[in-house]
Amino acid sequence: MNRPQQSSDFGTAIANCRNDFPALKQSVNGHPLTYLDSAASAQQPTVVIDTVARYQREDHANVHRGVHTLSGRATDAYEGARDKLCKFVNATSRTEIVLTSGTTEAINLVAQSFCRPRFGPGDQILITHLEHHSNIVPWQIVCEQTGAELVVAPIDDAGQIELEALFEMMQGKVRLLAIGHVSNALGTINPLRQIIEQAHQHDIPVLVDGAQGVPHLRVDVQELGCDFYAFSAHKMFGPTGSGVLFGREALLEEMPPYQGGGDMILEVSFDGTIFNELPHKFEAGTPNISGVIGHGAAVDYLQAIGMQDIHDHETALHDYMVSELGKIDGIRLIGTAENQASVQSFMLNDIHPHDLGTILDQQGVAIRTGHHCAMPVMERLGLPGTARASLALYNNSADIDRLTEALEKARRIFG
Amino acid sequence: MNRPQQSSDFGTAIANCRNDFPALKQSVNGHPLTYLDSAASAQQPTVVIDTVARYQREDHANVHRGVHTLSGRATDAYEGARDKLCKFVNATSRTEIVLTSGTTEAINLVAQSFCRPRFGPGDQILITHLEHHSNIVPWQIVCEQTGAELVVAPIDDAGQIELEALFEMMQGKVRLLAIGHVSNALGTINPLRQIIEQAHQHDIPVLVDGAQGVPHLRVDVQELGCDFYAFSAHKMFGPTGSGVLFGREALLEEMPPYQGGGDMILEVSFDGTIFNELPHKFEAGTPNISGVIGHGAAVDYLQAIGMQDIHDHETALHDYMVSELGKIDGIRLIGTAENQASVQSFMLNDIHPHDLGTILDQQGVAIRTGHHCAMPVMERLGLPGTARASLALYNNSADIDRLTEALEKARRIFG
Amino acid sequence: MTHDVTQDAELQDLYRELILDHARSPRNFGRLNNPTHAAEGINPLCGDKLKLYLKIDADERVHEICFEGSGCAISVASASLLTETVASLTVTEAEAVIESVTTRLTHGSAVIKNEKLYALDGVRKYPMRVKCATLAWHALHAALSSQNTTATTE
Amino acid sequence: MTHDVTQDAELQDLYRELILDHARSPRNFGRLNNPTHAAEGINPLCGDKLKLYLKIDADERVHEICFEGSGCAISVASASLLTETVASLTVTEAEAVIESVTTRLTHGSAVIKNEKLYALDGVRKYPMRVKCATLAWHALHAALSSQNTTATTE
Ligand SMILES: Cc1ncc(COP(=O)(O)O)c(C=O)c1O
Ligand SMILES: Cc1ncc(COP(=O)(O)O)c(C=O)c1O
Repeated sequence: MNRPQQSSDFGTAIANCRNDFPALKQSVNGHPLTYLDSAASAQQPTVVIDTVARYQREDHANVHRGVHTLSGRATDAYEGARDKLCKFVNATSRTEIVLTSGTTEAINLVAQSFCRPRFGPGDQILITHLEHHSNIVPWQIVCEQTGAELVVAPIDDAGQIELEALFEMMQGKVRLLAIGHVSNALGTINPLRQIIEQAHQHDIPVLVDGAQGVPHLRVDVQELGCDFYAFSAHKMFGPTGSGVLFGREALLEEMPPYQGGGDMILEVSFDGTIFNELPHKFEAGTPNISGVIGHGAAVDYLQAIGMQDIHDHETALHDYMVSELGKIDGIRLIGTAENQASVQSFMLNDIHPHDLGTILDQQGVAIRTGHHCAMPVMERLGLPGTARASLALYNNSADIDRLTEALEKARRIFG
Repeated sequence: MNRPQQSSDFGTAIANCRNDFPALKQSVNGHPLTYLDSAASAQQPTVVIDTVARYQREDHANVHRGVHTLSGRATDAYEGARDKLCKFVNATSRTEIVLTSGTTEAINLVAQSFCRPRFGPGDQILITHLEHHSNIVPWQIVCEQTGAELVVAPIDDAGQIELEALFEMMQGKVRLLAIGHVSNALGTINPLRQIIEQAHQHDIPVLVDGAQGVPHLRVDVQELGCDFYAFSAHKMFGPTGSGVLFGREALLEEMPPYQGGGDMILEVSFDGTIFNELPHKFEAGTPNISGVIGHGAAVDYLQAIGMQDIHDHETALHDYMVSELGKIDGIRLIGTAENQASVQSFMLNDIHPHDLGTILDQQGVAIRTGHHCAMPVMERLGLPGTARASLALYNNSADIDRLTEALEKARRIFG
Repeated sequence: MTHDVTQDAELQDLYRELILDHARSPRNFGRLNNPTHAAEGINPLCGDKLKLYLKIDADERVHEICFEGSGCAISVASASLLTETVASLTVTEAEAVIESVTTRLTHGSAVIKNEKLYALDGVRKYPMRVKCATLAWHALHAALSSQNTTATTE
Repeated sequence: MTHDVTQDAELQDLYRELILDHARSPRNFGRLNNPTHAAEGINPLCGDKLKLYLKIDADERVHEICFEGSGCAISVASASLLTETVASLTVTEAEAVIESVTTRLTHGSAVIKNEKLYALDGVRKYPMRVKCATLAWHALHAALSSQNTTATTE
């Protein structure tokens, strides 16, 4: 496998985009930083950092409630970001874009506002063995609260959901399917359209945990047909503390508010309170205004490059990584799904991933090691954890080369 | 009343601090900005803006889960901010500092994790007529869910809680008192120590909504004796999307987690999940890392100036404002508590506050108008809303002068 | 101080005499006893709250209309002007006026038959106040559509 | 490449032969049938999970000790070294060793009687790995205190 030639293979936007990320220009432990941990949290381009800082320096005030100029500017910027996010996932209407603190809160919101009031003993919530803790624990909690049952579709050794088993389980009393778009531990891209179609044939609404979908794939919630789609800004080059729950209007309408507070009400009196309209009904208190505005800037950034170019770049780079890793004695790839995003888990001999992480870090290579908040995946594969290199639009083949060099050194140390 | 002479009356730190706030250097509608809306959201000093931007440019990665250098730096900065916040309110231990998205989420957390599992019909939650919607609606929701009853202590015409009535109501079956530190609508500072002492004599735990306490007063949760204290970064010159729930360890220990997800667990399996220790049990998912770090920088900033100096400065300025407003024909002060923070509501003749807001904004003066998310206060006082000028450490007497000039013009227009 | 003069002029363009007059002495202010149509408009931002009452007979014509509630000068004046304008129009005609007024306020182009309503034009320079001016008109639309729900400006 | 040489040296300081040896062939690895004391140590960061089993008789002396579980080289080696060190000490002596080891690893000053344990010193340059080295010691402390709870590094 040849090194992918960034500048010729792909648009110049993506070839040059690494320069947009100031964090990548630093040295760590005396080596140029090789950041291969974007699946945990991505770096931000200057334009996002600057948009947030400029907002703070020039336009900040509380939103929605003010008649003065700054409040107007802040509200326009904040609601403008909602519009961008609406287009980004192609929702039908901005009322379907609920702004949350992240994927985790978005999923908890659905567990508490959608499931808790209507599920009970005999009902089932269906997930898969591939899920991140944030797409497991909220359902465990609501099952505990309601008496509903959590059922889990199995995965195969490559890290793919066993579709027949999944479809079989839909025959039961499943009242919600919650499933990831892309596995953060193994990179598997799930065949969502097929799965959602099947679920809908059984009238099962589907929540997609899109935390790892948005950085890699063009997401179109109408094309997917999903009922909820949750994602975080910080995985897509935006700030921490901001995320989105897309929900179909008809479902959101029926759901009671999640939290109470300012902004989510039309009228408060001690006799009773009238809740605000969508999406504000679900947004209690002062929101993360600067975070949401930064999230909007990240959307602009991604769309200027183009999700297709990003995907092509990452696919080529992932292929290169897999081939280079394959040349290292004792490497074992974990997660070998046919359809995989640029997230790769692996083991090197019997070196514990945590030790690998330290040795690589000493050479400026940042990977994630451990269970990746997906303990059931690890348990299923009989591993204490893995080493994981995750690629984003700003990585290049030199990053891969430094990774493999560093792994060779680890092999030498552990002899 | 003479103009307070900032530079002589107070330490130079506070005299010069206005320069630290870039937002205040701009013109709005052709006039120098006069920002009198800090109670809604405060401006940020350069050091907070820069701390956040530098973090993003140099140190960002996900926290807690990583073995590499950036993750270590991010975790140290994030947990370091928790330590600062712990000291800021003088909590006994950092395990008592739960990081939330803001005051509103902190209060909802207590409603859902403390009240919901243990309250039922016959139990009462006691609040006051002075509360912000964020300290009303979460209790209405949990009362609806559990059958508990929300009871409301009255206020007098000056905007002060009627203490006798409040103490009387404690005789009942009150199982929680939730009360503001400082009223955002009227500025009233509640005599918390006395109230909390009384409540504790009846074994009633007390939650303090401290959103408006932290920017103006030195807060010492041990001295106050409160059981919970909630506040937001953005009201104290930090970023949006970050806040704190202080809770006494013994109470937090007993409470089930609020949200499920990454970071709040020790071990996840489909047979059962072991939750993490305090405070992580209550922090699900990737937190608002940059927001929390910015919050920590805001604490440093405030402490370098000193809460006592801030309080003295604001008191002098508030006195000046009250006296200058008093010279305007037709001004009626709303909220005249004996003990008042630098937050002042008022009416001018029968001009609707919203019209006042527009006319002042046209002259660069940013005030808040409306119900201030405290509709019950407005209803109690028989007003559709008020105009509110709120002062922070960066305001000066020139701001007050521009306010009164602008009000004179409003009077002329509405003739 | 040329500056201040311009601004005074702008503010006076917003708070024209006609607006101030209607705000101070709203026409058709009060409550109908047996309305055939009614709707409420709420602007949570500033606490404006208006109720519109209409009597529309079989001829599909507005025979009586009045409003009550409280709000800023712009929203009250707008509601007051609305009642004057719509009284005795047919439902179809009324819908056409709603359409042209709201379009004019938000996009600034539509022509309005009733010239008095141009008094609201000053609002267009104040995006945050447009909602005040349109509130009554949204409520009227809700009332005519027999959506007996509350109209809000959010 | 002097640079790389230093770093190699540093890494080799962390992964000393003794550490690698104990990690590869942990001593006293296994399970006790009827332990008088036991505790679990979990490091959620990297998934280290150790169980310590002890037999302490009336003489307040550690008669048997072993551990099982999985973890990184540092945590396994540390646990292995721990079992060697603590075997046949009194409870009081064991507590003193725990104290000096954890102090040395976190503050870097305390003197340790058993020289082998200095092999853990390399960890001190890696703050994120100190928790791995101390995990077994925290678990031992928990076991001795008969706090039969789980010790974590958080
Ligand atoms: C007294 C009071 N309580 C609670 C809140 C809610 O704070 P936040 O919107 O930051 O959650 C506010 C501010 O909006 C407030 O002024
Ligand atoms: C697949 C997946 N789901 C959910 C989450 C949770 O996202 P967050 O921590 O931003 O709430 C993550 C990332 O941590 C993830 O990778």
